[in-house]
Amino acid sequence: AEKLSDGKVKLGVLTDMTGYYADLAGPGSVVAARIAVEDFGGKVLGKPVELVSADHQLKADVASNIARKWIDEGQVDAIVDLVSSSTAGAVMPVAAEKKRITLLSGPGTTAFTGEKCTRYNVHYTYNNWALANGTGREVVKQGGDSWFFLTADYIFGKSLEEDTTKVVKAAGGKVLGAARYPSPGTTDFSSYLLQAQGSGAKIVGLANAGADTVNSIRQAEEFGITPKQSLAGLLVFITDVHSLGLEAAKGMYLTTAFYWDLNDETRKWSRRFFQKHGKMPTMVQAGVYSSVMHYLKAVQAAGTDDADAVMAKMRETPVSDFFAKNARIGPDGLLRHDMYLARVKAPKDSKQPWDYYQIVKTIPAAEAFPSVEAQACPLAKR
Amino acid sequence: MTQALFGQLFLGLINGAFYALLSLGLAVIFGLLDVVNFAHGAQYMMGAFAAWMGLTYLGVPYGWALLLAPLAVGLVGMAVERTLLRRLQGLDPLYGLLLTFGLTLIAEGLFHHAYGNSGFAYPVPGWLRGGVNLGFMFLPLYRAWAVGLSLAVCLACWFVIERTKLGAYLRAGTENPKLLQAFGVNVPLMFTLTYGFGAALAAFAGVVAAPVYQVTPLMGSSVIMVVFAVVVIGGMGSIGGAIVTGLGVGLLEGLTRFWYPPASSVVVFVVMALVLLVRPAGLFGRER
Amino acid sequence: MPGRLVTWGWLALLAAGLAAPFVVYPVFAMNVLCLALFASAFNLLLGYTGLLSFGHAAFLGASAYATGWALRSWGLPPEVAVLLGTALAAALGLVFGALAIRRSGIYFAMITLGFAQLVYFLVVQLPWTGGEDGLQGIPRGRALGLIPLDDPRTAYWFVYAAFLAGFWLLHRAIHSPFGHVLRAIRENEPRAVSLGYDVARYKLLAFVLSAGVSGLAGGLKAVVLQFASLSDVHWHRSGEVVLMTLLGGMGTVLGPSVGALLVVALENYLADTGSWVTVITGAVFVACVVAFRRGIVGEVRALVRRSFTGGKP
Amino acid sequence: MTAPFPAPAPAGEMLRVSGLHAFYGESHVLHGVDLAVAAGEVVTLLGRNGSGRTTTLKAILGLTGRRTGSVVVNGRETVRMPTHRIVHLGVGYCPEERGIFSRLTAEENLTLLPEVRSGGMPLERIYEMFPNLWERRRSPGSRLSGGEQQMLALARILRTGARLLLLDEITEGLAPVIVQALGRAVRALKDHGFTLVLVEQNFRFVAPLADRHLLVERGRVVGEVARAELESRMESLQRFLGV
Amino acid sequence: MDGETILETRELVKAFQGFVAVNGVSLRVARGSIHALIGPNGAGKTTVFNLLTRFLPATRGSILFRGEDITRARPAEIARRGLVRSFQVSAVFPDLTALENVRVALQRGLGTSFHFWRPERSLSVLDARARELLAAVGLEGQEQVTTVELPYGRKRALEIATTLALEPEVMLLDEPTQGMGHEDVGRVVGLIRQVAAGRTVVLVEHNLSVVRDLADRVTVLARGSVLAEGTYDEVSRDPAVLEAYIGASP
Ligand SMILES: Nc1ncnc2c1ncn2[C@@H]1O[C@H](COP(=O)(O)OP(=O)(O)OP(=O)(O)O)[C@@H](O)[C@H]1O
Ligand SMILES: Nc1ncnc2c1ncn2[C@@H]1O[C@H](COP(=O)(O)OP(=O)(O)OP(=O)(O)O)[C@@H](O)[C@H]1O
Ligand SMILES: [Mg+2]
Ligand SMILES: [Mg+2]
Repeated sequence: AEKLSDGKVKLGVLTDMTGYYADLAGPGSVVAARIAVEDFGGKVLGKPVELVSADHQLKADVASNIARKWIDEGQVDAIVDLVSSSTAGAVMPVAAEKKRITLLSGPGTTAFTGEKCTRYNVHYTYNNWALANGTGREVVKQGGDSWFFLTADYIFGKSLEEDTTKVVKAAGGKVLGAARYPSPGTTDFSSYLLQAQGSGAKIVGLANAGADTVNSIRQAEEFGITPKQSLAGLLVFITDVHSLGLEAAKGMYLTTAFYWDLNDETRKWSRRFFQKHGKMPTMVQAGVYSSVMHYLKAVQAAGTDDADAVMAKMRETPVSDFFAKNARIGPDGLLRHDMYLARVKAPKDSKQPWDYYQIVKTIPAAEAFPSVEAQACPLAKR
Repeated sequence: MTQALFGQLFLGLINGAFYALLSLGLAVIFGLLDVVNFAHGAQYMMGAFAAWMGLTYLGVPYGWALLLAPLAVGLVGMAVERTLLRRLQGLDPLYGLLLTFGLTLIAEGLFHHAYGNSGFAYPVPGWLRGGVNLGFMFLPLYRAWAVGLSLAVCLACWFVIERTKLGAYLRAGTENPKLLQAFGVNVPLMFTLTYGFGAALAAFAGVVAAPVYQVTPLMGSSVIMVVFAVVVIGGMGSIGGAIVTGLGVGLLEGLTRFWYPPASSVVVFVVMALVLLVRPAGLFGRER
Repeated sequence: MPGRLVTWGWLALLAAGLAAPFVVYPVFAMNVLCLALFASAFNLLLGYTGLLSFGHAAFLGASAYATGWALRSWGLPPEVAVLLGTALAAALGLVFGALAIRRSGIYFAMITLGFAQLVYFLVVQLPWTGGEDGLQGIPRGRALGLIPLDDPRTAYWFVYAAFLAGFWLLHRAIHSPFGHVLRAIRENEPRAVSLGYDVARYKLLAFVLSAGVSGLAGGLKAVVLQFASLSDVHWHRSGEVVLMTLLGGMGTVLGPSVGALLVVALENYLADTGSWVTVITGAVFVACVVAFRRGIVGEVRALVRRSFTGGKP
Repeated sequence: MTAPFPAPAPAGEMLRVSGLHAFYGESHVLHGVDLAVAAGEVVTLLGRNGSGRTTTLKAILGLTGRRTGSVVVNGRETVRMPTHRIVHLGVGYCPEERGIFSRLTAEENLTLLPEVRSGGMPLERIYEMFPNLWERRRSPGSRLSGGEQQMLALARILRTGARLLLLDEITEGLAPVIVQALGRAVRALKDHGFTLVLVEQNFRFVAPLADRHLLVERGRVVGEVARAELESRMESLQRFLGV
Repeated sequence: MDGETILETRELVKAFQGFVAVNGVSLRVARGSIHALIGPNGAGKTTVFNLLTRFLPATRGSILFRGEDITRARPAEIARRGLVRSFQVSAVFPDLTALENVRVALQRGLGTSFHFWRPERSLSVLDARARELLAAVGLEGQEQVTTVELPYGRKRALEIATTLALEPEVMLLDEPTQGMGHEDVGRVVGLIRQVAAGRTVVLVEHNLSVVRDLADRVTVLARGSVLAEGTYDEVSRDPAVLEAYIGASP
């Protein structure tokens, strides 16, 4: 009569606690997950919900080791966040093999719901396809029709570059080249920026994230690149804008799944988060909250923590909260929800702390994400 | 085309200036103490952090950091020499390498624990903001300053070591420390001071590097590997040799970045292999 | 020491190894075996030839990648894939060794470190290694084309068998005529030369052997963890193997394995504490170098010897 | 067979060594050396190759691996002192292998040594005494001829103001003319009241200079010949030296 | 002089960074003789040995062994041809037992030194010969002692046993009696005389009584050049030698 294996539901937040993405996910993701568990009441089906977290240090092998240990020894039922695509890519197959659920909020690689999809994975917050379409298309439309990429040389960066290249070409622009730098580990972007400058492209597309984005934007300014060429930050988080300052970031287009100042609901939740964490939530952190909530509800509804049953329930039920409205998880594992194209405000337009974005438009879910048919996921074919 | 070449060469020169400064400190320590100071990278990192912490917590400006950070790290270095390195005297020099390796892990781990990995930007001081257009590239003023300052310090060190009384002690000690002590020089103190000085030199490089690269706990270990290769190529023969090889390797990397960017991080090691084939003792080295 | 006691001791160890997966988490046990083999191979150089290689991760890592590739893309059976990785590591050892042997002491250490960095950057850059992502999703395959290794215990015994083979080879090499020459070289190189030994060629063979067995360890590791990653070629790994050897006792047969067990256990235990692992590893390193140069097995051996010879150090 | 020797008045005593043992690593080289030297005295250590004379000088300065016993310099016990402190009690050392620093010029070699006492010889006096060095002052140490190196090694300790000079084989490998010049220099030093301990192979060189000869064998002082007894004991002395 | 020349140097020169340690030394060592090399400290004796066995490359000049030019041969090869040296500071393998020390030298003859797959047992065929050699230098009963624990003089004896194991045609001994007590000196002198039967010995020695007892011929080096050559009696009367080395009687 055991409905819950080993008498509890255990969630693991596996994230980058100290590295380049610690700001945009990291401890904030843990806080978000904890709030979700609290909001749910701390218990599901009358049994306690436990939360563990660990630092994968952005290393794929560390991440897969921790996941293995969590599953084999720690009875973890679902692994949350998995910021950085290389760690997510390492953990997903391990989890799937052992029938555990992964809820991706941090990583962007489109292939996680494409050729790399698994039966037990939900890609929750955003993906590269959405970023490329949101930002890429808009920038080309504004006249930025020749591109050069500055790409973090790992699965996420390459996939973002690839997705954006398609969008730029489809919109009639051209891509003049790319400089790929080792990441994590690069802090001096000057030589890559010089390559970008030498290319003569109008737009330098930043296919990177977190601290890399911040550094490359700063150094582009230092080397006098920015006034002549424009930067397109393909994945920019509110924490990045915060550490860059509006002066450096102003005018930049970006695509996001979440902004704290969208409506009353988002403001209410974000203020709570701010009180606990001291920073406004990024879309990743908001996504972690929403995904944990959705998972726990599904366990409740299914009456078991069996992964197949829970996955079925999660797919069945639409997500409707401050993060997403009426959004559904496809057979490929992708949660399709509305995205927002935003523009960074100039300092003079910012009325209060963290008042950084002006929402240019809402991209409806169907436009924001690839259709199920367009995905190379074998699960979606049936 | 040539624009890009000059640009990359210039960036190479910046890196080269740091390599030169670091391999110089390494050579000084190795010469006198017979220790390959693996912790050199960590000391470089600590210099940068000291500057950043000074600015963030105490408001110490860049100019003072150039002075104070090396001093602080130098003192730590002296304490290390007094308490730990000294016990290894007379043993195989490999133990010195291993000890300093362990110290590197400790330092990196502590800073990583306290500050994470993503690093901090150290703002370019106001009076060095902006830049000049050289035609082939836009040169940030600070980077020009970094090259100039590093080279000036290298030359000053070279001058002190090759041309002054203090340097004479150092050179004599390198040759025969026992005998120098038999002439009444306090060689143990000299060892301590030299190690402290080497560490301070690394820290100085760290302060200069802080606004160029990010201030991160791992900033030292990536550069120290290249510096070791520089040392193998140059051969620890002379102070001048260390400086010249450091700059040369920086330029070479710049050149490679122009022709074939992916090879730029390996070229120094390839050159190392080639040099070993032709001159096992290195370009400026003496057979021991 | 009474020979029979030693034999029984070995048998007990053998049995303990066989039963290990029933007691501890098999992946942990396999990891220990791989690194123990790696450290033992390293010890052939440091402990028995007096050469400190600071770039041994290159051999471990290169073989891990090659094995992984052979398993994943060519679908070779695991034992063939592992042997392929071993061969690659040995070949790499031949090339690097031939160059590095030209210098000794501290320079040798720095040169090997340099070569390891070369390998590291190549792995970062080459298109098929997966860069930062590493080589993921390596299938374990079927040993000898028959036995599937998906079950952790089966996999463990496969690794255990390979470990024993590698360990036996090293043990044999140490006690072979060749091993005697190596010890002579370690203790007094000029004298060995004056006895007519072409020291460089012995060092080179030792280097190749050590690189090869390190490769074996790397290949096994790829099979065990289904993964080859940059950590395997990173210089931290090269330092870690020095630590294992030093901590366990260099120049002792069992020392490196004891060291590996302790270090892996320490890292496993502290894994969740993030950077404290590095700090503690560093502290252990410093303690070993400053106060404890004989290592655990070395100290025990000295203790036993002292009590057998009656107080004479 | 430790030979007794007359103990000079402690007031004027410059150096007293008693029961000195010294080791190089594991080999035990000095087996209890006893000797005393009065201020202003010139004493030689005679013995065959390998008898331990060089080691005695080194052990006085704490340059051997390990040493036990007692060494009193200028009234201060020094066995526990680090080498550089002993030197600052006023000791100058001219090592057997000369110890010229090859990367330093002649003049740098000369001026390298810190002053350990006031009253050192000024540079001009030294150049006056050794005109060759003046000519070669800019050459690196390694380029000097053997004789010039020897002069340099002696000259540089005169600058430091040391009053007790330990000179090891200063005539080694030198042409007779230079040996004669050195002889004059040593005599001048003696007249100036320096205390000298000489280790010499060249008996003809030291015979007229020394007040006393101490005989060293197997790491011990086994006998003594005062200048007055030299004639009468020549025979046995030669036998002792294996000539 | 009887016997043909087995070892010869022609105008050998060795310079260290401008300092000439060996300056035009021409030596001829007759087969079957004991040839002593003496001279003041730093005369270049050890350096000559280093040149002969190519531990150092000669700056100029040539070395002939049995009429063949070995100036460019590698050190190990020279040893294999039968020109073997001992060292000024004792050269043993400290952590090996006395038996193993000798066996390392014998082992080369088996031709299995690269065989890392062969068990240790394959070496035990050498034990008998090793014991014989140890006994010859008076080390019987000490076969299993770890060499560090031997007293200094015994180590020198062990070193000679090891050298003998190579059956060298020419043995180069650098100060074999250095650091020995009286009784050891006597024993080693006897030993050298014994092993010199049928082979050639070149000897550097400061102990003149040993030289007098052993040497058929003596070459005196001073400041890198040959100062005198002849029998012991001849050179010990040579005024130049008295002056430069022995120290003339007044
Ligand atoms: N560094 C050393 N290591 C080991 N033994 C040494 C060392 N230096 C000297 N000895 C030994 O110590 C003994 C005494 O040497 P020392 O140099 O004092 O002799 P000496 O009387 O000065 O003779 P000479 O200078 O004529 O050779 C000798 O047997 C020598 O071999
Ligand atoms: N590697 C070297 N570099 C520079 N000079 C050297 C080197 N080896 C020896 N010398 C010098 O060459 C000269 C001859 O040295 P060598 O050792 O041959 O003397 P030796 O005759 O054997 O003396 P001893 O009787 O003291 O052993 C010495 O002055 C020594 O300092
Ligand atoms: Mg002497
Ligand atoms: Mg000699």
